[in-house]
Amino acid sequence: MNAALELFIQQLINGLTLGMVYALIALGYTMVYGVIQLINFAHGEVFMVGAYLALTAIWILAALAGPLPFWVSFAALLVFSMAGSALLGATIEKVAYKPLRNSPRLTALITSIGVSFFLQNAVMLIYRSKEQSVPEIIPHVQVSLGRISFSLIQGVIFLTSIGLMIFLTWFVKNTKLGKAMRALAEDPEAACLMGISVDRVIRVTFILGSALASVAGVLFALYYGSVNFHDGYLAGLKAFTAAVFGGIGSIPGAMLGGVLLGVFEGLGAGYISSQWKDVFAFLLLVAVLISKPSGLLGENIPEKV
Amino acid sequence: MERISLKKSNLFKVATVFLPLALIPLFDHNPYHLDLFTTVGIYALLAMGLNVVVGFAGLLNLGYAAFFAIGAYTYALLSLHWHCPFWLGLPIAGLVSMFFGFLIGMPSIRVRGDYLAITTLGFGEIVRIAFNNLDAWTGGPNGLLGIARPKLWVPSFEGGLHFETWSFSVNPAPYGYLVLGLVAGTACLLLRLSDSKFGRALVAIREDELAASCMGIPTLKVKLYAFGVSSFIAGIAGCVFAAKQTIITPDSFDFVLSVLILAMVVLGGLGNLWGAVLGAAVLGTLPELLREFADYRMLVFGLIMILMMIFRPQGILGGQLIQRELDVRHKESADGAS
Amino acid sequence: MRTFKPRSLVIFFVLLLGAWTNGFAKDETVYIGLAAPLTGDQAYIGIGLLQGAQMAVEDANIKGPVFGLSGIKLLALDDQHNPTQAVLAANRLISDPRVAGIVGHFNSSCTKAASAIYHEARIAQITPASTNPEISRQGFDTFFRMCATDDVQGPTAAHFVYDRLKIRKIAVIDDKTTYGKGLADEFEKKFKALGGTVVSHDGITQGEKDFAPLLTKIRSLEPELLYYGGVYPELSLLIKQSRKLGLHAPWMGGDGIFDVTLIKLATPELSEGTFSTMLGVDPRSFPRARDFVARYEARFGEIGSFSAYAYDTVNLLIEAIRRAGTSDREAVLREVRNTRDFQGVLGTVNFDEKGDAVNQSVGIYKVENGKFVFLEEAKPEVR
Amino acid sequence: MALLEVKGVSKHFGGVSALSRVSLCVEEREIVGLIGPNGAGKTSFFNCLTGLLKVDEGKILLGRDQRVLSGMSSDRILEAGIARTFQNLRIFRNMTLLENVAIGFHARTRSGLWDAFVRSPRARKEEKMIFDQSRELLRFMGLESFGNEIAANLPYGHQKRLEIARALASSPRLLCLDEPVAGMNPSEKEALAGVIRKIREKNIAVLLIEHDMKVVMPLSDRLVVLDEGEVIAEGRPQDIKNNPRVIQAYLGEG
Repeated sequence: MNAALELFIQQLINGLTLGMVYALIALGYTMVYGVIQLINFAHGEVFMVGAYLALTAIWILAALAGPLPFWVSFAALLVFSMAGSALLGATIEKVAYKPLRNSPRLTALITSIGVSFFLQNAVMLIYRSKEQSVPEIIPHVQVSLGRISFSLIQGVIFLTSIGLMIFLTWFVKNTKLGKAMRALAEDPEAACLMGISVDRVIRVTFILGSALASVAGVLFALYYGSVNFHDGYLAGLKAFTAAVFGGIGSIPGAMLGGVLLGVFEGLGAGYISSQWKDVFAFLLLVAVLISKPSGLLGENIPEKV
Repeated sequence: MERISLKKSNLFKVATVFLPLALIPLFDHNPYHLDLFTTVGIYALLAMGLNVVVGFAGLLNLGYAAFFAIGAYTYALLSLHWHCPFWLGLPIAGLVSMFFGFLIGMPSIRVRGDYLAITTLGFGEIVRIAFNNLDAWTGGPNGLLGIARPKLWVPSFEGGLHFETWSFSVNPAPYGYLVLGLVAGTACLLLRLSDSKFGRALVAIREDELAASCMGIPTLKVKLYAFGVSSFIAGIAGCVFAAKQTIITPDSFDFVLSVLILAMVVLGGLGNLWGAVLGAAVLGTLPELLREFADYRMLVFGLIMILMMIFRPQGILGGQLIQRELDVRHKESADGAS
Repeated sequence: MRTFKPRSLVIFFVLLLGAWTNGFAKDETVYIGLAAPLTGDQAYIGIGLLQGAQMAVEDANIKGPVFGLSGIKLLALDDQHNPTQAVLAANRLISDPRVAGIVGHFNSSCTKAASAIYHEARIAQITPASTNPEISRQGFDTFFRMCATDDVQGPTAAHFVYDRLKIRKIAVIDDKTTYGKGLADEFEKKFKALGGTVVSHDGITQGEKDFAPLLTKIRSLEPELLYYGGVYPELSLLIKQSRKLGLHAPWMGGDGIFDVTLIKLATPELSEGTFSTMLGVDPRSFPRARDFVARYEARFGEIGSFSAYAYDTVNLLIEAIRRAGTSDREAVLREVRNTRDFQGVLGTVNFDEKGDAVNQSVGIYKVENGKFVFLEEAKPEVR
Repeated sequence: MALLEVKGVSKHFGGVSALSRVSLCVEEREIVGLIGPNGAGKTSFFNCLTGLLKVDEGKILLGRDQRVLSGMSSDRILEAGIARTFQNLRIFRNMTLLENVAIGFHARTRSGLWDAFVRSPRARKEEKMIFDQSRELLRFMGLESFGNEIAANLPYGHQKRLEIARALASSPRLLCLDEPVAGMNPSEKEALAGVIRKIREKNIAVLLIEHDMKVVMPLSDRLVVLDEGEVIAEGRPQDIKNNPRVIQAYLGEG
């Protein structure tokens, strides 16, 4: 394979890996926005907390159990981090958002910004702000074909993201709770009249969204090998861009939006210039929003007259 | 109270609020307090400007720091390359920022609700990164240095009337007066705007854009005007900021600043001009008041924003619109639930 | 207007009044103002600086009062590495009459923004770590600098790569900050002047994590060495990701990456062979510094890369205050200016007319099995 | 010459054709009733007429100079002289009644943004005129005592009247009322019918969508019957009452 093609494929893989992480966070955004139309700025922070929980789990594992096969410790990480983040998500919803259920959307948005500030600095104070290194749980095994390399951790990221997306699509379509979430997204008053406990469904949405974000956090920590309390900000912003780009409210949309944004950024950085990388991402977002506001897969809800 | 009488009192209200503030620089020469006073003044300008778009028209602009930056960089470049005096640079910075306000406003206002927030957020980031990367003009991350301070022509009478130039220096007192004047002037103009048919049109758009359009309001044009006025004010604030700091770097105009100004508008009371000013005062001084617990500052700042929204959503002063909206909602939920 | 519940407003005014009148009790102690990033993502550097400064003040108080009965105290303020906050902090420091001198700021953009204020207030300002050369070109007689400037550190590194390592083809990356970009530009300018070729010069955003696309592009250009202007968190990621992508050219950076955490983050195996220039000499390898490092680490744990610098800067200022015999700012300023051969833990310090440190030596280090090993000291050629 | 001429207007959403070749005209000072079973396309016709829906085929002409309205934006159509109310009541809930009505004057006043800032004499004069005439209109609709009340706090019947007052504020040549008396008790309906007659005396033509035959029959000079997007009958109320196609349309295939 000639060098140019190898380069392109490698850039594609780089973009896809990044895109998958964005997609996982975007799934959380889309679900929360779909159900209660709230731009949850704190979601990026929940992702960051997930990464830190994974780091804590690794320390605990190292202290308690001796060396374990990698997939056992990986599973333990996931469970620990998802549980922690789910609990955090539920607490945020109960403390900060539930009292604002029927106040104007802007006040809920300000609260989410407050929560994001709070979490960021809380983690900094607990874990001290130094960049923390994350020991490598998933062994660094690499498959390479010519100059193209594809590591095990990238494979794990792909599998986990696609798997979770399929699970979520199934969950929303066939389970009672999933249907209730979709009903709430369509018409909250009607859903309420049909006996759906709005608060419970919203709480579950937050729990699910936070758990997904924590999975992204775990994979992010393992892939890059270091965490910083500031990670949530930029990743959260990009993930939200992906969610809107794919069509906010639509689960496959979040996946597609995340992947495309990752690839677009990867190629942009690789071929044009990495310092303008973020500008490409935002220009893409603005272009989509203006030409097709409902995003690629979102449904356009015309205003009833 | 009768509608007509209220209008005459705009000038009166502005005077009663801002005149006593003019006394502060006279009694308190502590440069730190005056610098804080000026910084809060600049925040007040920004909060009032953003209030036009967010408070009146309900258009959520999350990229407001970009216009603040455009104003600052415009004056910096004017002053560095063409030695343009501050008093000429001020309106030009406002106009350039207004131009970009229209440019960015044009596509954004066609977009609905939350998407407008994201479009403006995107533009805000693009402008900041552009300033950081275009090293040739903006000095990139090093920013622009040595921006001229405002000068005044002070008439002096020894040996016949002639004017010497007296330049602002590091002492923040003159900036305090400059900012106070701008804030008072802007407050007066915005109060007049909100009493005019444009103020009402903006509020109608916020209430029900479709009905407003059927009632003869050219909604896109009016929203664009709101964007224009709002970014003009940010341009002015940016120009003053550049003249005070004499050095500007892109990292002073990031997303956190846009969010901070938005929080001021909402905390003070949406759609309420005085709320915006008070929000600026509260959130401007809070980080300084909390300076003692240095590490915990931003933590407490976030906590206050959360608690404020739960216990006082209509903001400290209670924006009329939000206040009415909340009363209506409580009444409805009371009827519904009973 | 609707009546609003006065309760929330009353609380706010009480707070405001508290700040307004926290009057300055008249006491003898002389204060040294310190400004650095104490919160936010660079808090770890700021706190390292603060702890170094605290030790200097404690040592001075043990030695005896500075003059008359007055002891020394530190007034540390946080500027969150943001120029607007830096100006606010600077104004606060000069507004306190007991502050005799300023040690600060850390980031070049903050030091630059605050330098005008200190100049106006005629108070001595000594920065332990801002390396951007433009600050001392403003012609402020109140500005002094303990560390080498980028226009010294950059070219020194370029000479080392070109002459000692005989490398001709390199790639340059910087983190688009005042420090990072300043250093990378100086390095590139000198390296090209020497006849070397720079295949690419790219910028990354601080706080970013994924550099795979950029590194893949650079890999295709096959540089023999990669120079990075910036701080160690990003470099640790760059090192790991470049090795994974099969890009094995060595990395080189400036004082911003000279931190043992870099090796911990990037893992010793991958960071093997990374070069770094460091301002002055490594505290560990300098006899006088060894006991300071021991005392510091006994008390605060791992030494920060700039703690020793803060320690020296504060000591220099304290000695100037002792010589001045008063806390009057103009007198202290005069004494700081005629500092001769100050014996700090990091070597002797003299200031030139612009306030920059004279013949600040630049040490060249290399990572060998998990540690920064001192290679040689490069005397910067007189510019 | 007809005040309003609608020629062969069609509108389809995907396969469904809401309106197919609808033609009708309204004369000066005439009250025309637009009736038909639910889903006949009455409100869609209103939305096409007032620019909320783009017309797929056909033209809408207004006045002697036959200005083409189809394709104009809804605010320009209002400026041309067609004002409307809505089937499900779209008043500005958090504004006072006076402010609601004042919005109607927006197109009729010339002062610009600059006038507002400078508070030019023109702006002051227009503001005074707006509020005087708004009070006048509120009195006309019997709401004068609620001037500074928040619109949301008003009972449903008053809100309906407010919407009409707001439409009248732009001194239209044609007023389109979308089920003005829906949800009202008989005495309120009777009172509103009286007001509509008085509106006609201010030589404003009225195009009226209404289901309540007891109201629309006596009120309308002429009736147009729509069914499944087509005009199936037109004429004076008494002819329409026993027109077989109309009865069949209402009673269903049977």
